[in-house]
Amino acid sequence: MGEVTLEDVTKRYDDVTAVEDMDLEIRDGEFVCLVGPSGCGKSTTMEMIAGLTMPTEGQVFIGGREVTNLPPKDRGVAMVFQNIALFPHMDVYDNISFGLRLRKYDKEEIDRRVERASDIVQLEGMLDRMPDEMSGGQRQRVAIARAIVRNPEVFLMDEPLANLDAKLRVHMRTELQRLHKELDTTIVYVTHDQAEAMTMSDRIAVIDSGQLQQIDPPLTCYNEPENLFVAGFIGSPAMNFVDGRLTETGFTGDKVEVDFDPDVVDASVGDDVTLGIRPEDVYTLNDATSLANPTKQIDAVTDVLEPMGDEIFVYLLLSEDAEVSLDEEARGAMSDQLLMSVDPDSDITEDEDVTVVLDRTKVHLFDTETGQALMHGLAPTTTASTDSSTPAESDD
Amino acid sequence: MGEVTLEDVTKRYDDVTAVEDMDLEIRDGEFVCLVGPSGCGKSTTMEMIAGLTMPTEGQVFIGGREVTNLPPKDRGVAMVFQNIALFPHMDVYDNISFGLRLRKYDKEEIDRRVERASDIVQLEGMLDRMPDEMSGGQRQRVAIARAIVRNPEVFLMDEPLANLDAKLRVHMRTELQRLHKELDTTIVYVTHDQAEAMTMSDRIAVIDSGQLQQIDPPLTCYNEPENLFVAGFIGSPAMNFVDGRLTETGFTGDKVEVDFDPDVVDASVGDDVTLGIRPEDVYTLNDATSLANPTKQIDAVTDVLEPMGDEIFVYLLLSEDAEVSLDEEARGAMSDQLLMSVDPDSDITEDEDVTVVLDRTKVHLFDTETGQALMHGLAPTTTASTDSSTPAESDD
Amino acid sequence: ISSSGGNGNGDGGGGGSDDTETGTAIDTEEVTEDITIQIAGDSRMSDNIDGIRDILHNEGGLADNISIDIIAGSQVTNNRQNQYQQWLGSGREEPTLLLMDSGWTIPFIARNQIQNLSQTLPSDMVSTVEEEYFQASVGTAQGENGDLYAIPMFPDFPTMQYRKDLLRNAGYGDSDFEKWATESMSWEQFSKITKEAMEANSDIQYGFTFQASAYEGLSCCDFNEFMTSYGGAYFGNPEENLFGPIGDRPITVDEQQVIDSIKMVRTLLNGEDDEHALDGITGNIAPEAVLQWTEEPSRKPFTGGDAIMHRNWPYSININGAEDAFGEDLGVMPIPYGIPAEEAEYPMTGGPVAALGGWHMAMNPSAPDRKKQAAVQVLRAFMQPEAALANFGLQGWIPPRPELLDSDRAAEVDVIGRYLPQLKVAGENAIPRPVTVVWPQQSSQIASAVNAAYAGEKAPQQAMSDLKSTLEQIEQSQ
Amino acid sequence: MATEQGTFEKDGDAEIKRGPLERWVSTVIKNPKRAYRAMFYVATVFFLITTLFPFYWLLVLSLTPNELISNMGLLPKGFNPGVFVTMFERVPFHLYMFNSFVLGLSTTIIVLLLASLAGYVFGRLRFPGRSLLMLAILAISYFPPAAFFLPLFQLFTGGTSIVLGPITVSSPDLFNTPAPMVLPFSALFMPLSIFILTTFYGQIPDGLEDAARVEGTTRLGALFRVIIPLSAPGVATAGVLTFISVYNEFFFSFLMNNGEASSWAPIVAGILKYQGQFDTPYNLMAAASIVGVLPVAILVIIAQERIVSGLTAGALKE
Amino acid sequence: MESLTETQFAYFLLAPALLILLVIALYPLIQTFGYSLYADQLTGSARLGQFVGLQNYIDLFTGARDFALPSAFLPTFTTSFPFVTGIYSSALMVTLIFTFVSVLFETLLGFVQALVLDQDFRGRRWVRVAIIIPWAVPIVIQGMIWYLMFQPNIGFLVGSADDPAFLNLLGLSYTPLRNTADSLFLIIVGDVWKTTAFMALLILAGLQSIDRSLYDVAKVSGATKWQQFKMITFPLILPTVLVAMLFRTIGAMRVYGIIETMAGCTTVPSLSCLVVTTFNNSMYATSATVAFVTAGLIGIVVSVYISKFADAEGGF
Ligand SMILES: Nc1ncnc2c1ncn2[C@@H]1O[C@H](COP(=O)(O)OP(=O)(O)OP(=O)(O)O)[C@@H](O)[C@H]1O
Ligand SMILES: Nc1ncnc2c1ncn2[C@@H]1O[C@H](COP(=O)(O)OP(=O)(O)OP(=O)(O)O)[C@@H](O)[C@H]1O
Ligand SMILES: [Mg+2]
Ligand SMILES: [Mg+2]
Repeated sequence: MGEVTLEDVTKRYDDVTAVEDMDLEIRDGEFVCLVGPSGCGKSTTMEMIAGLTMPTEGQVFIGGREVTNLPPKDRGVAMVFQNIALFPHMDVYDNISFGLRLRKYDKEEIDRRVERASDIVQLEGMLDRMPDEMSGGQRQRVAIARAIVRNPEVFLMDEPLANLDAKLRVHMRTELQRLHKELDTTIVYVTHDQAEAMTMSDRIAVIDSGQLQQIDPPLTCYNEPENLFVAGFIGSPAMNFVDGRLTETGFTGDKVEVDFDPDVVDASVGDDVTLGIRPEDVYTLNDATSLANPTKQIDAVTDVLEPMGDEIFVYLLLSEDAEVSLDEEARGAMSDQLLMSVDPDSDITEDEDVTVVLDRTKVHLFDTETGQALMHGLAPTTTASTDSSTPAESDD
Repeated sequence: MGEVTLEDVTKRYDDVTAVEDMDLEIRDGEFVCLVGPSGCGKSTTMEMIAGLTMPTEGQVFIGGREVTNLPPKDRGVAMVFQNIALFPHMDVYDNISFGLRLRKYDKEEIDRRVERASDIVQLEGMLDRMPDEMSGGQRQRVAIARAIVRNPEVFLMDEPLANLDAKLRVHMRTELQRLHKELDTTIVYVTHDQAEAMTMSDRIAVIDSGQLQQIDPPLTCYNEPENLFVAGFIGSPAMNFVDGRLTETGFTGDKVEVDFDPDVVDASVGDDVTLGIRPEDVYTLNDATSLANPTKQIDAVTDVLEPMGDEIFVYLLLSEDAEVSLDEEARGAMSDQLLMSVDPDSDITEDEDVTVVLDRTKVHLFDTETGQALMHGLAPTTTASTDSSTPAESDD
Repeated sequence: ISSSGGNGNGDGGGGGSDDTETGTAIDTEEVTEDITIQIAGDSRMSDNIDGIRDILHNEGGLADNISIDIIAGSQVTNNRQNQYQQWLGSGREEPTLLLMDSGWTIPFIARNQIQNLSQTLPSDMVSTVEEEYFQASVGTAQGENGDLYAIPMFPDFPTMQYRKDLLRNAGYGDSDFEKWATESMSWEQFSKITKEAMEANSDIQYGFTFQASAYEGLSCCDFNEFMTSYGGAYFGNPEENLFGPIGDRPITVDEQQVIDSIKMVRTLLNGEDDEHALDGITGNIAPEAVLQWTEEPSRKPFTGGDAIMHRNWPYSININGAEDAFGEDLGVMPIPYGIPAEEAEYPMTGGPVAALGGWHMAMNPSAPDRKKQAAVQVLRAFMQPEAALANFGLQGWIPPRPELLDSDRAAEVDVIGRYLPQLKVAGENAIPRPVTVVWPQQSSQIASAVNAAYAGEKAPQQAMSDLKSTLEQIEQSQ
Repeated sequence: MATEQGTFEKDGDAEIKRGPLERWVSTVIKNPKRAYRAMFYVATVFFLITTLFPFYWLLVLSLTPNELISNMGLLPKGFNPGVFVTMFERVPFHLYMFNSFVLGLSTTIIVLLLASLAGYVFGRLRFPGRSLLMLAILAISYFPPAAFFLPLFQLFTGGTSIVLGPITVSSPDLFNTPAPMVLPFSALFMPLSIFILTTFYGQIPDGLEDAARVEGTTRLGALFRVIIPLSAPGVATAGVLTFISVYNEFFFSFLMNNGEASSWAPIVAGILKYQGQFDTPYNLMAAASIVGVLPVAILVIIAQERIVSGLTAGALKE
Repeated sequence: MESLTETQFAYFLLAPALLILLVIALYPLIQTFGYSLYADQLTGSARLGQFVGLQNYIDLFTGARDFALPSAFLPTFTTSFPFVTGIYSSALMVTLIFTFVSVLFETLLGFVQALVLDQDFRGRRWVRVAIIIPWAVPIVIQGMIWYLMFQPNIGFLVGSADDPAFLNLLGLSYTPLRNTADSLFLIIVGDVWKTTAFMALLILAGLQSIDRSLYDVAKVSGATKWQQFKMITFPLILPTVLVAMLFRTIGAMRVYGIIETMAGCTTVPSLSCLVVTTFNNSMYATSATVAFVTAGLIGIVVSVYISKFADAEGGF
């Protein structure tokens, strides 16, 4: 039915390769999110599935049928466009019912469906507005409604909720999930919202520079990113990376050391490796009491505090001479900075000396050069080797 | 300089009132976020400040000068449009430099500034692309660059980061903040991203149905929302609301009771009141050990679990007969459901009986009818002042 | 795809029609079945269609089974010529009869596109035409071989109209008017009288209005008249050379008589002190505007009461002589002469000449035989003297036989009936344009050259010798 | 923007009541909008006078009895409204108008249809031979109509035959029918429409066509449902221009029929019908011209609603 | 149909238009070109219907065919162009002057008219009709209007030596329609009067198709009205303007009707005048020859034009 398969698909514009050698298998009824940095080729991939763009190379299958040269109308897809693309000469009703009218549904059926769709996107009572009389979010909702009135085999949604407020977004999320369950259609979904990707999708496909990096269930991507790119991309705020080397005792960075048996990873002692740790897995000594497997202690100074309401982001400087930098991205990549998330009740202040530890079981290790993941989560400290959970094992 | 003041501003379209009687004072150099549900009038407000839309009533001041009838070009504003609106016939360089060329800056200055701006938005090397050769996010970045090359008194940014991925968004956030500091301009910013609003703004203006609900620093809005709307709107996931009545003993709902002296609130015993509690302030008994001021225990059954990576959202059903509903919004408003956020390490499972408590100091109380806040955070329980360790005790 | 049929517009453009027989005799028996003959006429004919039918059946004796239909072709004569060219050139069967301007009938004859009537009509009809019709008219309906290709329907001769009332102010009276009606005056006398009248009627703007715009009307008519009245000619002896042989006839536009006529006009326009004035002519009696005038614009001031003398076709006599216009105050005389006919070098020149206009009826050679047969009956009906006179009354068609102008019935015709003697003089002195296949080209060259010479852009001598060489080139083309 | 134009309009009336020139000049310097408005009114009045004056002159001519047309001033000499009746008595002018209207309309429909397809192809598709074809089509308009006439006349009067082996098929005789006018008009006026539509269709954002295609239209469907409606100004303009061109045409109009109203002769023939051998009833022709222009005025009034429609707003976020 | 390749699809859609152009335009042109290779004189050495190859073209260029063409009115105009001589060059001169001046003014005025019509004001629809309507006037009528206005003793725009009219004082002769220079001037005025609407209509359509939100951006960026025009409006309607100018240029180079009805082809002989006059004189070969040479000349002008604007147009 609704399987979508890309085989070796490449799309080149004159001098840009938007998508490169992409192999993607989406199962029938699956909900897959495409994520990746701006310009990485998500929309292009969607357009190739829809048939709006012809791949330069490779083939596209939908429902097991090759559709590479089939026009969009014969592919059984509905799409929410990133640029919304409402028909400016039609009112909301006509925009939403466009596809149904093309298929000559009878009037009542159309009315029924339009009503239902506009209900879902909360646009009741706006059916006779023209697109230019609506707000950005309302237009986007029309675009969603236009797609969901139909019963296609595959939904393609390119950032359908980008212009909606958090509440509506949560609502729409649920509605889309409900729809997904009800119709049992395949959904390919582009989003920049981590929460969306995490909660809605069966699998997340992470794309970078036109290349597929990883396609896995959300938590796998979160907990076991295949490479530095995925690790850094999934999760907000991003994972902390600390550069160092693999030594006999484990990981040795400038300020951070984590000890483990270097044999458990597929790299030689002396190789450059990067250690990754998510902000929520960094603990102050106080909070670390409940932590079963802390690493060695790390001394740091708090820099900026960003209270987010439900948590506070604390920027830690590892070396005293580190310059205060506002560039968060730079921070994340630098070895002498760490981002930590603490409870909003915490009494931590700026420019305070703190000692932090990392959760050993949440530490990631990557080959600095290739970016490939070497290990996710260290076994509990060697002393606790009898414990059953040795993720290192599964990693080799 | 860059103060922006709206006085009694109303904007009516034929049959829609987009903005109603808005009084808004934005100080010079302030960074104010406008937030509110889709269609609430944010863009309209921006357009009136920019001079693109004439208010039906009221006056607009910029820098102390009345500008209500001044054309946009004389108002000293730069704007990022929600619909991006790049000039299709100009390449990226020309789009970005448009405002500078209008002002006849000399070539080097323009080059310098364009380079800087395109650096900030990470579009180096794309200066000679045409808009239709770029991805959605890239276009949006051009739009941002087009605004920030100039040095206006006021920046108006309407969801400038909506189409960017999380990482880039964080980067842009920092850049915009840096710019704000450097240029010391006033920034009015529309966003649907809570994190953006919380971290960037000096104050958040919450708008609903064209009316200003609250304008306050982010944490004030988060912690002391003036009314039900603000409480429910700020914070993601949204605050839990439980309907009940004010009784002699405090708040009495179907399943939830919180006791306090009813005299401390400006309402009479017997009034309908709504209790609000954020998901992160709901604790299982286990986690509540550290809690100084818990409320009475509440029995519940876990329903759906939503793992988010850095936390898990747990949906709790308070009454056994409550139907499982996927509609999160409905849940939030219903009295027999609660959303709780727990640590990702938590071993909580679905359909498990749990007992939860609320953090008394984080409980909000609202007049159900008017929606006005009655109280934010209860005083620590009178009896438990000496003994903090037994939450159960403090509960009677 | 191949082009065939028709008269081969295709093969090199235009009208070699060897495959259509225009000269076969047709059955002249009367047709008995009901048949309708389509005639390409003009709007005046179609306006009067009922009257014409009556005339043909009553006066002309046309059998009742033959009826006619009229297509009102354009009155812009060029357009009509063009339409006919397409119809006849492509061998269309309709219309059966075509009303043709005597000014361009000959090219159709030369291209073999109309029926040779000498070969096909009963000889009595042909001889009637050849013997009894205005000779000048017949000449424009004959081929090089002398055969008749069309029946003249009506001739047209310009005359000089004048305002008796204004001339009375200048001391002239009915006796003068009576004399002038048949005894033409010289241009010298004419200009003097006009001048006197202008002086006697100082509120009148113009003395003499005529047509000198650079158009066919100048080369065919106005200039032709002036030139001929001074004894000049385009191609030497008109009796011999008017209709050919092309390339084998002298070109005489640079002769002194012709130059004199131009000088005369320049004097009328610019006065006696013009560099190229003609002695004896009183100057300054015609406005410069004539250089841009064709018939109607030149008539407007006269009809409007702003001019004393006016040269024009008979149609304008009907207008100007109407009761609500000048009525009896309208005087008509033949066109003045430059030199008397006796003094002229060439026959047909000198004296009170009048350019010949008028229309003929020709037959479409591609028409089906039945229709041709019936068309012969129609032609015969038109030719009946009574029918011609009735048509004079109905449509103002001047009868094509001079003798009919003397008839009482003609004199009874309103307005124009008063001026038949003058018309007769004009008709007897009519000079046709030298129409041949190259005439259209020559005509436009002549018109430009003469207009330029009148306007003073070129000296008359120069203009005419230039014109001569151009005409020569056209004659000798290729 | 609407608001701005709204005020524009309101202030327009107030302007007239304003005081002396200097005061106005100084306000202009302060507020250049006034200068724009003034320029606007000056331009409008200027254009109205220059374009309408000849029509007024036509009216003057028509109301003046023909015999009095000489030394005309700016007012009619005499007043003869009966001319508008006479003109129909002399020539069945309404029939000629009807013919013109039918010819114009059918040509316009054919042209818009075919040029739409071609405009879509040239405006939105890239394919080999595109530029060459466009130039070839353009080249057709280099030739005067006379260059097409003779072969077409033969074709349409049955003078052209195609030999197919043993059978020879003659082209049908279409003289005095609309076909020999409508077809050449279509071919001769099509290049302009193709070019107009090419530019307009080319400017419609791809996104909208994409959306329509995903919704289930074919490319052609998208053309008719989205691109053409959004190019309404261009389509309407191409239509009006074509229609008026037919109305104006005088070469084929003249030679492809015998000039009778019953033979589909158009308005040009009708007007010339008034002309006599020598006499020209200017008043009737003027009256006929005024009447003859009316259908076009009506057409323009109808079409202008389409010509004015900035429809792309609100469609796209890009 | 949808499964055709883009190229196939393109040609498929073009087929109907190409078919009609092929039969109704190309076929006759080929035939007509054929005519131009035959003699069309009833006299002279090469008689009607005889194949003469390119002789007609050679004759045209050498001036040997001038006799067949309406004469050039003003001898001063007979100055030769490098490649054509005689009357043809005079006609070319007249045509080029006419084309350049009238297209220039039509474009400028049409632009201004379109800008006026683009405004929203009360009564706009009537102003629009008024401005467009001259274009709907049949040429015959337009010729009559002008002819009568400039006819001495009828129109009020010319007078006589005794009673000069306003325009005469400005240098217009008393018989302007028999004078090539004056006639050309009046014909240009007449053409501008009539055809400006064509430009205005097209440009207006271009204006109406611009996405209005771009103006919002420009305004906020600080653009004055003029700058908005220069940087947004103008570049966006340029393709339309170019199409309009292109077709006006071609149309102007084929000017005939207005000349014939106003002043006559003898007074102001244009290239098309030569074609039509010879056509009317049944000199079909000469007519075809002139038509093809004229089309060639227009082609040259157009290619110069296109190569100049190719980038801006982006279409060719
Ligand atoms: N031209 C118009 N005509 C009628 N109603 C309009 C028009 N423009 C906007 N509105 C209405 O005004 C209200 C406010 O619109 P506005 O664009 O300000 O919303 P917004 O807060 O920006 O919403 P969003 O977050 O969806 O962009 C909306 O309900 C919208 O439908
Ligand atoms: N028509 C085109 N010509 C040239 N390059 C193009 C064209 N369309 C897209 N690209 C490039 O291809 C790449 C992929 O574009 P695409 O739209 O797929 O990105 P995306 O992943 O959707 O990004 P975003 O999140 O910003 O929307 C981008 O770098 C873009 O600049
Ligand atoms: Mg995209
Ligand atoms: Mg908005």
